[in-house]
Amino acid sequence: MDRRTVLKAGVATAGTLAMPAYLRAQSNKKLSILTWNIADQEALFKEEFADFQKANPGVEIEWLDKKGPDLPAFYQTQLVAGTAPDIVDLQGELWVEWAVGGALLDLTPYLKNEPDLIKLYNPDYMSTLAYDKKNYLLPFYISKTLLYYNKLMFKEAGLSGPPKSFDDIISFSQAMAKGEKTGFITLNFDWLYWPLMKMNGIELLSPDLKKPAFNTPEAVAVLDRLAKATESGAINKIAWTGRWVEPNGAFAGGNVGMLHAHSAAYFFVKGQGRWINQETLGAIQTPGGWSTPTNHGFAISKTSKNPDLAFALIKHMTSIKWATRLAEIRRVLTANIEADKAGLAKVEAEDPLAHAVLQTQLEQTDKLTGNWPLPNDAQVKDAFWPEIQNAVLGRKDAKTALADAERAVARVMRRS
Amino acid sequence: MNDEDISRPKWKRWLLNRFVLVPAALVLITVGWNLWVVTHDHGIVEGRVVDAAGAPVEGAEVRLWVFNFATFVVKASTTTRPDGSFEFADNPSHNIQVSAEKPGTGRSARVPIRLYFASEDFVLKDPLRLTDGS
Amino acid sequence: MRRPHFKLRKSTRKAVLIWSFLAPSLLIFFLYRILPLGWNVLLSFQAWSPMKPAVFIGLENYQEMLFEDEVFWQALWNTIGIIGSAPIGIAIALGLALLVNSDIRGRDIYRTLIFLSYPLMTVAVAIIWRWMFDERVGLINYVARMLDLVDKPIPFLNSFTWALPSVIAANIWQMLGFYMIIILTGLQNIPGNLYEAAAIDGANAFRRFLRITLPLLKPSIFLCFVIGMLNSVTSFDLVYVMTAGGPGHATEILVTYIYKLGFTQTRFDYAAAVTVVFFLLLLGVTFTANRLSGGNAGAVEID
Amino acid sequence: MGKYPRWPIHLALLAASFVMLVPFYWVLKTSISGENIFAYPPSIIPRDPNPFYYVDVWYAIPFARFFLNSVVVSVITIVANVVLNAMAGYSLTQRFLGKSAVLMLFLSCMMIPFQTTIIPAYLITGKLGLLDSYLGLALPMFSTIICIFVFKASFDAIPRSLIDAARIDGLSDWNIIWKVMMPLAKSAMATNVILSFIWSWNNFMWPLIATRSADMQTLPLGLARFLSYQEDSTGALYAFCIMVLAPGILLFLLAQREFVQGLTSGAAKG
Repeated sequence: MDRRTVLKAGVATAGTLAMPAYLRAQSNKKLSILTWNIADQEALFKEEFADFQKANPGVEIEWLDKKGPDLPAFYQTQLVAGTAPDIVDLQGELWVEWAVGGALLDLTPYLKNEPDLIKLYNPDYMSTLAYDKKNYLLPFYISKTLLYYNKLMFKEAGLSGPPKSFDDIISFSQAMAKGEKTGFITLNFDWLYWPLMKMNGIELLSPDLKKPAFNTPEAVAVLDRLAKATESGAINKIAWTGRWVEPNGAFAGGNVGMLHAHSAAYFFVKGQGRWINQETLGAIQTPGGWSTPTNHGFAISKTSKNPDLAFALIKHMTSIKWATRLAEIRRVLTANIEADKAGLAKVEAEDPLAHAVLQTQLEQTDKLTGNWPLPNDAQVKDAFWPEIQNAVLGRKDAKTALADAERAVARVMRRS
Repeated sequence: MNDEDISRPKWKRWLLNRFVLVPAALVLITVGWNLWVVTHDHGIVEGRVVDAAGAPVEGAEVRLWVFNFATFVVKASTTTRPDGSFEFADNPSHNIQVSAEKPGTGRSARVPIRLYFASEDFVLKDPLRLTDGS
Repeated sequence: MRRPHFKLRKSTRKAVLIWSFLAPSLLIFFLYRILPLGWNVLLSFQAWSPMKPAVFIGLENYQEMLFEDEVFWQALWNTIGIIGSAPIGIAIALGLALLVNSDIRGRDIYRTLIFLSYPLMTVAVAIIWRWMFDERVGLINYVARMLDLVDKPIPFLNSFTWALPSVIAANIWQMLGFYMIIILTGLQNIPGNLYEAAAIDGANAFRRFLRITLPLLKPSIFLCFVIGMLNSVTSFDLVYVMTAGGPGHATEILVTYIYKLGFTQTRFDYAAAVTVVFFLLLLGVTFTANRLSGGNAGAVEID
Repeated sequence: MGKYPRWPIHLALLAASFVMLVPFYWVLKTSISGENIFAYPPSIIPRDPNPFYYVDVWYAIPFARFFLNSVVVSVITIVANVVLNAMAGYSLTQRFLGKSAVLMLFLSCMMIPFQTTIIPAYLITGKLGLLDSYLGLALPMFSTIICIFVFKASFDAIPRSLIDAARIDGLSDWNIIWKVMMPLAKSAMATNVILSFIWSWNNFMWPLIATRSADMQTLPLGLARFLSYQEDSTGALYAFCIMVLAPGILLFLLAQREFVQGLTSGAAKG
């Protein structure tokens, strides 16, 4: 065979292989939706889409799902290429930067047109999805931190009830720690550990969100206590190093007294820990009642060719009917008031413990902390957190760590 | 590749070398396994329900739990025949549990069942035992 | 009269052929290496993000990187540390190669076993080693505690002291087989008569190794070093999965930092500046290594 | 070779092999253990071994589909690599103007880590209209510098006279390569096949960004998905590791002799 035929063959294969799936199915009435690591609900989504297509014939829906750490990378690349999905499921504070950057569509006008719509959703959670009075997301499913505790270990250590204050947390942990056993563990991503600071009256930033405000003697004291407790084994080191699986896994292992985590952790822990039942696991508000939400919401990309349709779809997916289904199947809360009522009712019948956990998510929703409407939240986080790690893991003393953190955060603030 | 290869006829050299034989073996295994699967995936789950004394229980409600995102949810339920036997015909999953309950007689523990492939036909060896009545 | 004319045409035909053979590869490299590099260089002098148009800001990014950004320096030192660890792996590999090269039974089996770790998917390798290093049920800690080497388990990947060495160990483990094969092949290319001659001159094994083996192995060792360095320095998957750069920035290397800057902090412009520096670093290291290994070494020989 | 005791060598090599193999065992053991894998102390021998984690993996993601994708992409990559690298390698054996420049270019290209070029690479692939397609996934790896040098080296090892003879017989360069040189560069080919297979099979970042639809995902993506997911803490993750690694290991074991020969002739010059 000579070069020419080879080239021909090459071109031919190229032709057949080249056409991307989503280009092949190009049509102006097409929606693409990118969800955040919830592939397990494929069946539900298919139903929802089918139902939506009944109401809007001729609409194609492309469903994409990426796992947590990869979603931002994927979405931004798509953004650069101008092929961003019409609808994207965003978590935590990630969306603020993109909203400010003009990647996301302001949904306020839509909500103005349909005044009843916003009444569907829990106002407190709704407020976490707004940036300077503009709504950019509709709540998909929600979750905030609470305190789980291992009643067996509490009994063993002769502790009567759950902790009522930061001091309790520390002293209880000390009481329970020995050998393999540690007293306390927390999730640390997305500011989930922040209630520990907040309950001691520590603020991250000045009220105008311009300057760091956390470098105070109180903060130093708190950080120092956390470091000492970690050193002594009262607080499990994994609290400061683990991501999701390690801390939850450790608590599920039955050797950790308290777990400070969001409600999503419950089912994982339950699945792992054979010891867990109503008598052995307690779930309460964190002392002080402060909690950090990790909410999921649907936003619409500015680049969307048919935003109205996109909005119709997210309205559809967060509607009472489908939010209820999600709440029942995935056993989460959706911030859709009616749906959560129904969901809780169903869960109460099947799994009272889960009900107790989810119930906490609807209480004290006015004391949400750890999410600041900052366009550069991620940069602040990356500047702040490593220094905290340095302190609690005993690499720097609390004072220096906070001073360094202050410098780093100030630098980020100056830049923006 | 080897020198002794050259002595053998060409077709043998092409067919009887590890680059052909190993993949061939793999293909065979795959085909065989799939044949086995398609002939055994009617999703039938059979078993019996007995009371504490070991006597078959009629009309007990048997639940089929199917794994769904970290928890098991009830997929189907049926009631036992006079001889205490029951049968599910539509198990879609590979990771299931069955439990039985009859008011007055008691309830059984949830028996976990792991299958080698989704909706594999399965017969429960020891019956579900209903205990602590009332 | 005609002949020079014909000659010329012949040589041009040859040139055309050569270049048309090179063209596809060159095109690929142009599209996926040169062009992106150019893009990075350009971007490094601008302020840009997927959401705001590019603005020329001169050297600001570089200033921040070099004078303000501690994390950059830490990532840089970690990267250099990993590069520095390559010789360790190579030394071990050299030892193994010498052993495997001896005329013992089952050498092929040993060779295969030792090489087995290289074809593995890095993501999987990272998962495997994360599991080996696990604080509670990792094999290493388990054995260490069985033998009472430690009183309490070492949180390898969660401690500032151990995290980087652990990652490096995993990396060496994966590269070892590859190093060994390269060196082995180098060894087998050393003409045996050299040794005989040396033996006759009464040089003992060690001297023979120093005088003959090492010098002649230079090219292979250089190749090991370059490929090994590139492999480990860009072993994004490994760090990303094993520690994600933590704790603190203890295992942050330039690649992971670049990735984070771009995709989690949306600072592609700044990331581009770091990329440029990274590229220059690699280039510098490679060509010094080339010099050290005697100019035209291995794959790099330029004639 | 002189007479010397063999057993120390065997001992050392056994130790080395052991170190290389233990991680495999540990993961394999975890992947077939029935027990809670976080139980301490971990058992050295798996308790009541069973294959159910593998079943879980199979149903947790569209494994067959991902597998197929990985295979297709790898095959495309391998073919392209062998052809392009052979061509490039051949022309590097010739003397021509600007050769050293080309060599320098290749070498400096090796120094550009792919992770840092994702966005432009993505845009370029988009311009070519190859996003979310097999070809688009394979394209960036169509030619690999190391393999070019392996080919170059093994071509250099071929006696000039042979080629001249062929040329006198009036074979075109194309035919010289395919009919005369390639058969002699079998082992270089094997090396090329294995290396390009390894690289494309293991590639993680690029498919992550360049694939859009779920049914274009490759195995590494499936594996990575496990990391941030429920299965993450069961043995399923490790079962998945084994399932993903098996093909590569098998291929290597099949072709390792040719592979090593390839590198031998390759490393002759580097």
